[in-house]
Amino acid sequence: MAIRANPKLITELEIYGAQDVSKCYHCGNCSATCPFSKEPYIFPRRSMRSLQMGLEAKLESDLEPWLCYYCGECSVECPRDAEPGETMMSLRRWLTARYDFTGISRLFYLSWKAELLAVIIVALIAGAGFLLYGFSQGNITQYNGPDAFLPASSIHIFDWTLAAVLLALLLTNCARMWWFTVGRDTKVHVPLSAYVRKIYLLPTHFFTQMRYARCEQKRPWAIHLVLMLSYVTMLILIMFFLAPMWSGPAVKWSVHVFGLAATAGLLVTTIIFLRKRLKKSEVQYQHSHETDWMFLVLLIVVAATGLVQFTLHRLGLGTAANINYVIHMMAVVPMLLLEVPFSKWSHMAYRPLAMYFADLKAEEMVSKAREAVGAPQAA
Amino acid sequence: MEDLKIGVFICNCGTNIAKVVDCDAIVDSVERLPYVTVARTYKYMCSDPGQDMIQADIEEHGLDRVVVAACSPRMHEPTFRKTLQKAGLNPYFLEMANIREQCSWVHDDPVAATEKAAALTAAAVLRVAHHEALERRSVDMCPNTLIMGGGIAGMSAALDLADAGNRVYLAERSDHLGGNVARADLTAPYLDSARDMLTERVTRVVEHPNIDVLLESQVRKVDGFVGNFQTTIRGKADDGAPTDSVYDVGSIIVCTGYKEFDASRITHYGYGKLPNVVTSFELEKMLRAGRVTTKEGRVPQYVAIIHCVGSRNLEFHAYCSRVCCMTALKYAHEVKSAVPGAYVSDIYIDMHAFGKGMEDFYRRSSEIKTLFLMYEKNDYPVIRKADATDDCDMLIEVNETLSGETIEMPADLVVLMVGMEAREDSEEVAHLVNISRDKDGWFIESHPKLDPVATTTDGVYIAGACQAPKDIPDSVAQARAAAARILARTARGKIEIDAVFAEVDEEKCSGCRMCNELCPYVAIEFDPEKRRSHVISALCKACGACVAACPSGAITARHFTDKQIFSEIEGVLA
Amino acid sequence: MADDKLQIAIYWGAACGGCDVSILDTDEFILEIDKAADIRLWPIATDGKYKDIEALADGDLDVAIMSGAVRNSENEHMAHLLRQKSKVFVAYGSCAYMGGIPALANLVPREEIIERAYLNNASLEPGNTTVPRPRTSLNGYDLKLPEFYPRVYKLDQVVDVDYYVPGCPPQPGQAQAAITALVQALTGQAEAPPKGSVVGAYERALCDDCTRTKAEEKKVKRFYRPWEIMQDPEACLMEQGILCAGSATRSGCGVRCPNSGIPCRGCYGPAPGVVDQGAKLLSAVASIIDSKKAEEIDKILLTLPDFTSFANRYSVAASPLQRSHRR
Amino acid sequence: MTFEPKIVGFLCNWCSYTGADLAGTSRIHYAPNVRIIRVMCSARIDPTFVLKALHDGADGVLICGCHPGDCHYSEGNYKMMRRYPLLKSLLADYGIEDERVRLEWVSASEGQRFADIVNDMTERVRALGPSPVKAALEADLAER
Repeated sequence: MAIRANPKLITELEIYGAQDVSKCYHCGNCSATCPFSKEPYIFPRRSMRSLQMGLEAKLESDLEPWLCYYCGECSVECPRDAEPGETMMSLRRWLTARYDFTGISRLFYLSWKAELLAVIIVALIAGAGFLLYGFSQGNITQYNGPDAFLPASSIHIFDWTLAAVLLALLLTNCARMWWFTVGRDTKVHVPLSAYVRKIYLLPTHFFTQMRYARCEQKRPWAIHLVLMLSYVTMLILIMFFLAPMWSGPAVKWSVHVFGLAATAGLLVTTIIFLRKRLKKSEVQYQHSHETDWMFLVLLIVVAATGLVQFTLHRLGLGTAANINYVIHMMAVVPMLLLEVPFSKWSHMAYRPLAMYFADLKAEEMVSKAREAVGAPQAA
Repeated sequence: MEDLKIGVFICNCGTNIAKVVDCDAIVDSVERLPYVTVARTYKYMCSDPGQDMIQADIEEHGLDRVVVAACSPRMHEPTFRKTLQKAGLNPYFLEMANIREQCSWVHDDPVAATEKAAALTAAAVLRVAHHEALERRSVDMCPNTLIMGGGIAGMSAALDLADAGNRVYLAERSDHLGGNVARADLTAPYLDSARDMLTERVTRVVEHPNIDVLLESQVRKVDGFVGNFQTTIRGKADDGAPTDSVYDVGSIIVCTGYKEFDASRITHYGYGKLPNVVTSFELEKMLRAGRVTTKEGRVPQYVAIIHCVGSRNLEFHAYCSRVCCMTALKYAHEVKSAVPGAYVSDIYIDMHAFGKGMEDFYRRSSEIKTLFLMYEKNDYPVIRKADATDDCDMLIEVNETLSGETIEMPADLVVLMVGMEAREDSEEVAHLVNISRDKDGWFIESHPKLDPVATTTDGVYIAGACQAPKDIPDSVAQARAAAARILARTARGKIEIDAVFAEVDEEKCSGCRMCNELCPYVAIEFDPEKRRSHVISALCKACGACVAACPSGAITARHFTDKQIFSEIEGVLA
Repeated sequence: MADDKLQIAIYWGAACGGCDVSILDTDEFILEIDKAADIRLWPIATDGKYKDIEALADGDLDVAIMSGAVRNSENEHMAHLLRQKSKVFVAYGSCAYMGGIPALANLVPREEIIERAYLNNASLEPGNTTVPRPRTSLNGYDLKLPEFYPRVYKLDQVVDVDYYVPGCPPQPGQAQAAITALVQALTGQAEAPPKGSVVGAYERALCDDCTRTKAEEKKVKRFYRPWEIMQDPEACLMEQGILCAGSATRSGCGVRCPNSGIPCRGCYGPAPGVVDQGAKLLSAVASIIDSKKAEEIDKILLTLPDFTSFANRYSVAASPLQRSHRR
Repeated sequence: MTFEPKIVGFLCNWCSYTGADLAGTSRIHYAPNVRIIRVMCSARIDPTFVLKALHDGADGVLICGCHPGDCHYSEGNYKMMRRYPLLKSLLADYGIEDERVRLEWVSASEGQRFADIVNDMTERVRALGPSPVKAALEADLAER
């Protein structure tokens, strides 16, 4: 059955960042260079091809874009400057939009103005909400205690509520991802037992990003890992240790040492990334999408206001701490609400999932191939 | 036979021959043959010292025949003929034994290779004893030239010849000059206007005092031989009646060009049935008019270009038509500028982007977002009408090689890159001027590498796409090369004719006329008075067809006589 | 026997007798021969025994004229004997010259010929299986027959021949001229032609003397046997698709056959200098086939049955292969 | 010792001889049994040459010309093509095995093809054994 080509897709992908994919003439240097390109996942050439021809259904079911960490080697080797690395990046953006059933993601990728507006609106609503809540039940000068402006217990409830919403959105999109890439694939059927047997891959990839470590350059992996671990640390602290973090003025080193380290990690890595993107020093930082900037800006604002808040709180400046806290939340809420399910942050979930799925599918394909040639099955 | 003195010179060719063939053993074996006076080996017989050695031996021993056992005669026969000439011997008293290409390079058993080399050398010795002294002759050269075909090649050759002061008769079948180039809009890769380029040529040709442009004219008859052709050209008189005129010329350049492949022969493409499947020339017409639309007058959203229509397949033509790939890229550019929002897909087998500026042109075509789809030879894409719900007029099914997927490509306008074909009358033309055609009908050049403008008929040259598919610069280059070849000959005023040709012994000829029709060069003339046939030596190319066919053995092939070949047979079997 | 008379013998080997008749056909010239010569042996016309010849001293005969090919041991014996006894030995007629019609049998093994002639023939009495054998013992008698050789030889494959007179038979006028020339040479009235010469014929092919018109275009899509087509009496037979050996045959016969609407059969042998008449005819016939497609050529050639018997009708023994080499 | 056939090859100058040269320059190895005689065109090959070669002791004769339609002299190869079936029928009547004489088209670019043909023909003729012609004719004249 012939697959319908859509010549227009390439134009759409331009907005996602794939500006140069039409230049590719399929010499295959990119796939040869890529350390991850290995049967049955040969990329980025094949993805470039599908994109050039606009084979939407095929692209939607591809895991390859998630297997790429954008070390940039392929783009360096490309004789036609077709930017395969950036194409894979753009495809990740496009896939993110595809996985998202709400259409919000697509809107953000296609229009930076829409994203900015959404961030501003959510920030303003969050700011207004927290101010309203604070003034209705607390004292602006009080940071801690019974009549605190924004008591930890309430924030905790808010956090958990927000987390639940986010999780629901993210899980729905992940389920869609599974459906697109594994579920509806009629050629490869992954048995349930394999999902269970290989489930360890999820946390492994998530916490170690060990595939990234296989790229020739180790520094990007290290920076990325620090950023990711800092973020996760911070998430755990907020979700489970919000109260001890809050209570002061004495520093609780058992908690705060993590908080400070994570904040430092976030600040340092985001600054590094911002610098790289500004200086366009390496190939992977030469083409920045608006969503990339938004992500970094929100992150740095969150980290910086978090640190300021900690300082103000320890110095006992309650009012300042509360005002800063509202500002902090005006960054946190849009970041969590918009970035995590709809934009760049979602790759935190998609990437380990993709690796997990890819592994499952590959195992199944190899076993099928062995069956076909009558070779003994691997133990 | 008189007492002959034959010298045999066996070349080691460095180690090329000597590492397999025992050259000294050949010396021993040929020394036993009659008339062999000297037999020697040397490291490189073709080198100056090698040739000097042969020359010295000829002079010292009074040799009257020379055998060189070395490489292929196709390689060094001219070299050693000169050596003989330098030593005052007739150059045709040489015979070569090919013991390199036919022995040392193809056999690994030294014993068998040596035995064979000795047999070939013995054959050469026996043969050379029957060689005769032959002399080349010289005849007058008429400086005029007939050019058949007024396309870009014909006009370019005409201008060079006319500028040098020679008269040119430029015969064009149609009523205008310009040929197929006149049908094109822009040219690849610089997107220059074909019209501008052509106008300059046509104006100069028409105004040139040394060029007679004969429009609506056809060459009817060519008699004579190099330097002395009489050509009959049928043109139109003032009242429109056909009229024959005779022109004396010394040289002829055939620039009859090509015709495009008939796209309706490939049923997969539906040309002639689907209204919006057009040929490249039909698109050129639209481009020249500045309006690219479908038959219904709509602006096409999707334009697909299919390469190799009639070229590079088993069914029609195995060869590549050379210009279509870059013309297709040109269309990608032209369509994009005529219809800015259009999506252009280019469905090709291989992208042949050789030559100056072409690879860059290919890159630029990618940059303007042309979608390149690759298909396998002989696996034709199939075009069908799209459904009413589709946003396009047609769908092209392609087994796309680079993705390995079978895809359906939307299209509103499909352009078929029709290949080049030899013209239907190429056989007639070939017959007229006595040149050969290959199996595809293209005229055959004298040597594919070293003599690509001359033909097997001396004085007849070929240029442009009548010889093989060719682009404009190559056609012009070939045309100007042909002009240069003619100028070099007319400058001398005389031409030499090879000494190897067939001869009729009129004492033996019975006038049966069996040979008359056999000659591809019409070199055999029958004298009805004497009732004898004879060979016009200037026309003869020495193929020997008539010699083998003469039932009464009255025709001799100079340098390939029965006796010479019989003795060669005896030699190889001795 | 007068001493001033030439001593001649005329003999036939494997022949039909036509050659002897051709000499008789010189009519009153026979009387001239008689005037000039004593005929010591001429089985067809005069008395004379082998032993008379055997009794002669070597070279006693001025001329021996032998027609016919060598098919058996008797033919060979007589060829040697006549050669030995004669000064000039003449091969007379196509069989002596080239093997002639008898040599067509060279394309068939001896056993097949015997089988066909004596065992498997419609005209045989049923049950008759008599086959000639070189020796037969019967009632105490030892009967001898000449040995039937496996193949036929032309004369000069067996003995040294001085002159050849071609023709099947040689045209009487030519025979007369040849004999006259020989007599004149032997009596010192003229210079003898060089040994090995073909005498009583011309130096060109038959077409030279043929009056039919020859066109430039000779292309045929099929061949015809003479009875298959209404002939144009003026035009070259080959152009009409009728196989005519004239272009590859020495002239001298007076174009008798083509003048009577019969294609030349090639009895005068190849043109001077030609090795094999058959090969030359092959080329000539191939030249006029009007096709460039192998299958069509094969189809056209179907109209040409038994080509070899046409090409080498008189010259199998003279061809390079001489006989069948089937194993 | 295996029988090594002697095969005479008549090759046209423009295609087949050049093709054989190409086999040489390409170092394509093949059987050493064919001895090549160059003629300008396959049309020059008088059937007498073939008969003469067989008479003189050749075990096989290979005739090579340009592919039909590719003749350097327009149509010389067709002339050979027309002679060939007649020659084959003549040879058959003389009892010469079919595989001893062969016509092949070899272009100037077909060095490999030439080598393959030589190898194939050598093997076929080897399988037939020596040609009886020369010995038989010598015996005919000697034995009586």
